[in-house]
Amino acid sequence: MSRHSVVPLKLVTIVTERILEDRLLRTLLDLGAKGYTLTQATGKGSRGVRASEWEGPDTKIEALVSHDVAEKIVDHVADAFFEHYAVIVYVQDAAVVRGEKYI
Amino acid sequence: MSRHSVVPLKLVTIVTERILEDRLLRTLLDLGAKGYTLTQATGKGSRGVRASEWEGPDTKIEALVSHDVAEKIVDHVADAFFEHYAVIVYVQDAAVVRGEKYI
Amino acid sequence: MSRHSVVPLKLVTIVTERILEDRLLRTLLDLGAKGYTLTQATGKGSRGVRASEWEGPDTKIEALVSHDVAEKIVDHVADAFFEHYAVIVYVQDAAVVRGEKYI
Amino acid sequence: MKRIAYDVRFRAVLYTRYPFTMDNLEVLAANLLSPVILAFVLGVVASLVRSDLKLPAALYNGLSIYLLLAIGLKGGVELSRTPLSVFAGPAMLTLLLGLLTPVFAYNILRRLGRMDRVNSAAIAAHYGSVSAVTFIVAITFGTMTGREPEGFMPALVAILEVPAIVVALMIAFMRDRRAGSWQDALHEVLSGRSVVLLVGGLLIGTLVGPKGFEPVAPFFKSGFQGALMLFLLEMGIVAASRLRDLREVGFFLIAFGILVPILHGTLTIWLAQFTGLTVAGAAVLAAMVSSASYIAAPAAVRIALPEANPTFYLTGALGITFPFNVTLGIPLYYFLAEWILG
Amino acid sequence: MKRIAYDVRFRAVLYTRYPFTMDNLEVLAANLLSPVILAFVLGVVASLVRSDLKLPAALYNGLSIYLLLAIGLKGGVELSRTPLSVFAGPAMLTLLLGLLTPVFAYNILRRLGRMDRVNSAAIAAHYGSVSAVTFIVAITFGTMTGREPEGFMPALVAILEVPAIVVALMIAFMRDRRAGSWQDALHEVLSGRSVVLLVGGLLIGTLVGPKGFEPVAPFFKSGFQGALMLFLLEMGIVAASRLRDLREVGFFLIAFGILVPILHGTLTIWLAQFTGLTVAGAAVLAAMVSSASYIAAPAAVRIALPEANPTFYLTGALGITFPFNVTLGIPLYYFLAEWILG
Amino acid sequence: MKRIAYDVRFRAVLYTRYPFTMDNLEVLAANLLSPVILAFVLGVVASLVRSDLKLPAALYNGLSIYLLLAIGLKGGVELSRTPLSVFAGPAMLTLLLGLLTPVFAYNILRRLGRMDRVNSAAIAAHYGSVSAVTFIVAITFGTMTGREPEGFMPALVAILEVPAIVVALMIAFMRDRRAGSWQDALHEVLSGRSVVLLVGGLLIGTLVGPKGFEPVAPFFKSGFQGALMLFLLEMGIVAASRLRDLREVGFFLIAFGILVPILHGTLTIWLAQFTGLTVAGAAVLAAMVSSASYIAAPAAVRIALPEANPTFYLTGALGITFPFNVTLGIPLYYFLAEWILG
Ligand SMILES: Nc1ncnc2c1ncn2[C@@H]1O[C@H](COP(=O)(O)O)[C@@H](O)[C@H]1O
Ligand SMILES: Nc1ncnc2c1ncn2[C@@H]1O[C@H](COP(=O)(O)O)[C@@H](O)[C@H]1O
Ligand SMILES: Nc1ncnc2c1ncn2[C@@H]1O[C@H](COP(=O)(O)O)[C@@H](O)[C@H]1O
Ligand code: NA
Ligand code: NA
Ligand code: NA
Repeated sequence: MSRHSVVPLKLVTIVTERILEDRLLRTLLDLGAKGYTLTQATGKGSRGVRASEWEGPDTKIEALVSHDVAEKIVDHVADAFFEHYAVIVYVQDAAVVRGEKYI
Repeated sequence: MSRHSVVPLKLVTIVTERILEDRLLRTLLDLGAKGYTLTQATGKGSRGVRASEWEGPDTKIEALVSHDVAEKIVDHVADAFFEHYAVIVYVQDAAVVRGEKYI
Repeated sequence: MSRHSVVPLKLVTIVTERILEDRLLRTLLDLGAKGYTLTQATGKGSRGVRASEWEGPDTKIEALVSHDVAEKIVDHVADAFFEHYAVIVYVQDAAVVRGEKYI
Repeated sequence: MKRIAYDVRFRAVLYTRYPFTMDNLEVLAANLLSPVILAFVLGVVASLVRSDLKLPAALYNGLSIYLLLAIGLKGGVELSRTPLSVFAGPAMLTLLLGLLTPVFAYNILRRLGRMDRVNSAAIAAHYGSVSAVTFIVAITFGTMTGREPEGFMPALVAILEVPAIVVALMIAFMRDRRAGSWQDALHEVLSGRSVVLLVGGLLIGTLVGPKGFEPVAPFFKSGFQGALMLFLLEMGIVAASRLRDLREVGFFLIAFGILVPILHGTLTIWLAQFTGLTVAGAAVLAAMVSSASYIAAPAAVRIALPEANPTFYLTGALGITFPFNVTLGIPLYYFLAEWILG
Repeated sequence: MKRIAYDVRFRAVLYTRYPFTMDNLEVLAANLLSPVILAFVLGVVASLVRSDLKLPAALYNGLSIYLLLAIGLKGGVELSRTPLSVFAGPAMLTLLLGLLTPVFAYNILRRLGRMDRVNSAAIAAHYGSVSAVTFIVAITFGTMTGREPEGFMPALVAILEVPAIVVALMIAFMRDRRAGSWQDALHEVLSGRSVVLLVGGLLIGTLVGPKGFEPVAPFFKSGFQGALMLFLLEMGIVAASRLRDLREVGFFLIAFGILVPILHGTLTIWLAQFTGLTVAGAAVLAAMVSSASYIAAPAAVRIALPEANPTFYLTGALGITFPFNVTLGIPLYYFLAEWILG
Repeated sequence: MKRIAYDVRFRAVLYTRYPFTMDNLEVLAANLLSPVILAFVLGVVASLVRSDLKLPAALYNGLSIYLLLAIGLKGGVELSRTPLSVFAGPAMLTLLLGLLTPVFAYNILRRLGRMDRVNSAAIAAHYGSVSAVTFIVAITFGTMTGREPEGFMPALVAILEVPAIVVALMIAFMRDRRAGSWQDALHEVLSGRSVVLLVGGLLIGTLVGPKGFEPVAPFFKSGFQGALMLFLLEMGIVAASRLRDLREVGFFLIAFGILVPILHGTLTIWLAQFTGLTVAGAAVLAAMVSSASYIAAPAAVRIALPEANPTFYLTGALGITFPFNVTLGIPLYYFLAEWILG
């Protein structure tokens, strides 16, 4: 859509307990993400309290990745964390400028 | 797209004055949202100042909901807050893992 | 999708060093954006350190704009900042309520 | 210049009776050259040169909690040793002024300013209520010039804060059906952090008394002035950003933001003579009554009267009246109190 | 009422031997009417009236860093002048209790409470470890009533914090293969900020000694009580939000959260007589042992035992045991210590 | 070990004249064992064991505002009673060094280090400017060992901060057309919070003088060392994260980060003898001149010279020179000053 190369990628968003942050980020890079953006968040979901209330608020992790990596991340997070932790994962489309960097 | 069930949902985002936060969140749950994620934000729009400058920055509310609930939320926010408050609402598509939880 | 007018717009997201914030925001308005939303973020990308570590964390800028303005923003950011600064830009679709305000 | 503060304590008592002499100007200078006011000025300047200086929101918030709790506590401790007979008069005067001043302000805005009802009521709520920081600066100025006001003054802040907001909102709601919610607004102001901290601090201070207060006194007393200085630094930055809206609010509101405080202040001092308040007590009460709220009132008004324009009430309270009061207003009220009651 | 704290110092020593007299109730009132406890109550009330009062997370966090570092430093300074022979007994007793109390707690939960293994172990980790704030309130209460505990007590907090968590997790891991990660949890607790600040503070305090501590003493000493007051204000707000979960946790856990601390506290005091601890030292150690961790333990348990329900352990530690201890528990431990050791 | 600080005050004066004796090592130990330096070490250790300990950004930011304003204020108060004749010499020397040291640093980097122009200029801007925290630690070390430097030293920090950045950027801009913006960078450094707070504090302090400063003195004076300790805790955490980049920057930059400070420091002390500075004043000025900026300079350089690699200048300033100066450098400058000027 512009003079610059724009690549269609997937934006994977994970909102979860702060306590999982370090582990999740390491895994993300292992699975092929080239970077990520973190924001502090709070929220309400199906679970009640969590330890992270004391660890500070939730964390929101966003990573622009290829379709394949997105799939791997989704599968990993679902397998490793869905059962016991407060976590939500969703995937959106995004047109990324200079996107080849992130594949 | 993955081994896990992925459900197409709507991501409704509302950015508004902090002072409306409590009321909006209560309404969201009433209208059928199963959860939400909050982030602190600041911003600039068509209005000038607002009281929330003293109440801390704006708030950004994101909720993954079904198409129908999204519609209800949009209508409610537009009716109740558009006239007098600084508020912006938009809706995006999102593929949500284990998405049936949020319908 | 609702009783209220919903306009399809582009959501341009820029994540970059805090030190560029002022300049970027001024440019955004110059290029035709009618508003923006800011959130504090941190992250990891291809670059190592940055001065902004001392200027506080990164900044995430989101602007709902028309297709044309989105293109202009993307081009400007790519030209002015890609070479030397830590910056990522992507564009998504969004259905904006009362969206004619932002065109 | 730096020697001015030096013998102010002595001169203040002696000379304020002779207005417009060199010495009265020195008392004024003593206020303008206090660290607290200069920090405010530094904040304004920093904002004007577009500095990145800015107190983190969390710190600013934390300082406001500290300041409000501290004045509540100190007021409570004093209240615990004040006979009711001494406190009753000032308390009733304060309540009366909290009920009257919003009515005055509303009518001035409607009749002289030809402003619409909603905005008039919104502004009246602010000018009837009280700014805790103006109160603190007034206390500080008294202490600095050797005139200690009554210890129970913080209790009067708590009394003054709420009624005016209720009265002003009632005026607005009596006239039309409103978009905003009356109950939500009342809850907002009663459960707002400034009321909770002031009233909570007063209760705690009263319960623990001077002895019980001792272990926490260093924290709440010796750090107070310095914390106030940091707070005013940020207030300066915020007020300067309000100054940019001055054009928008128009000449009438600017005049209103200076003259109505003087009116309210003078009225207060005149009535104070029937309550047994000291000169300093009357001056501080005048500063309180003349001040405009910018924490409790905006939050309540935003909810109850959403169609009122925040630019008007915030710019008035914060961009005009607050700077006027802390620089010129407070010395003026002391001077008037000295003159009428001295 | 405000005169109660007045002569408590004198009476406390004299009268605690005669339980249930008017004077013992006054000692209790002295605790309940201290600014620090009243701040906690104010926080609870603010939360119940749905006030927007809330310490910014950054400030709360900063205060916890300040408090932990301060008690570490003061403990280290004292340790630097304590002969090993004096410290050895209390230190070994503390270690022993850190190993035993989680086993007690686990068995009570399993056998009497018929709770599943994972949740029993999770709760046991909390009740075996220690709450630094309860410790500080216990010290404060002693000082306030004229009974100074040993200066090296903070070193005991550091000793008590970790072992119970390890023991409780070991119990859980011995029985099944777990989802959580044992190593991650151990790293979490050892490198967690409370251990790093306490142990780091102790080391720094020991290294610099009383002389070296002097320049930073005003910051860490005279501000301490006031900072604690602000901290407890927020603790009250958080604890109140836990209270809402009381229905969910059931009657057994409520009883557990009150009786097990009394049990652990009494045991501590009884054993303390063999270690040379003073009355105040024994009472403070009892408060520590009876308290439940809500910073280090939840973090470790969340990682190692993710399937345990946080509602149980957080509500127990924070909604039941903490409020019980800081209001009634601590005076009780002082009374028991006076009775058994006095 | 803990007794070392004990009689340091006396010995420092007596023994520094005899280098490499046991007693000089004790003076060094007195620095290394001060709470402030140990807090830095604790931060480094916490980071190395991957602790979650971390000052909230808001608090860290708030502390930096507090520290900068405090040194500005104290400097201003002192300046208000310093005759110009006493201040002129040191002020001119400081300005001279601010203009010369970036030129030295640039040429060393270009000629000996064979570094490209942009990176050389970027690093030179940092090493020509000043680190306020190094300055404070140097003052503290002097006070601790009984050698009070001149009160007006903070005014010299303000003088030293800006010129070097301007000179270094000028060198870079004179040679090529640049991507960055010269005006934006100049505005950034002049309106940056460290300059605004230092200069603003100096002006306020000069205007209010010692009397006017009194009410805020407890806040800015007695809390200072403790606040510095918390700040250095976080500095340790940040510096440790820089250490991980040491491999990347190469051996030359490591040597540069230690030897150039020694060079600049020695030059300063040698020149100081012509200005009437005391031993302690010369040592503190040497610490300032030898230090590398990590707040004002990085912000300006990032804007003006975006193609310079931040890893080089941040790792140099923060990972090498800062730790070197606060541990070994400062005692060395005191020793040299004693030797040359004593
Ligand atoms: N429907 C939703 N929309 C947006 N965010 C949600 C939603 N449900 C849960 N979340 C977020 O995901 C976190 C964990 O959710 P849960 O696992 O359901 O407790 C919550 O704290 C929210 O921040
Ligand atoms: N075009 C836009 N893009 C993104 N956010 C916006 C835009 N316009 C307004 N906002 C956000 O919505 C809030 C309210 O906008 P308004 O009601 O136009 O004052 C602003 O403070 C911004 O955070
Ligand atoms: N793949 C990615 N996904 C999401 N955010 C990214 C990604 N890569 C970089 N970022 C963000 O963009 C910033 C600058 O990236 P870079 O220019 O690659 O250093 C980082 O600090 C991240 O916040
Ligand atoms: Na008023
Ligand atoms: Na315990
Ligand atoms: Na330098």
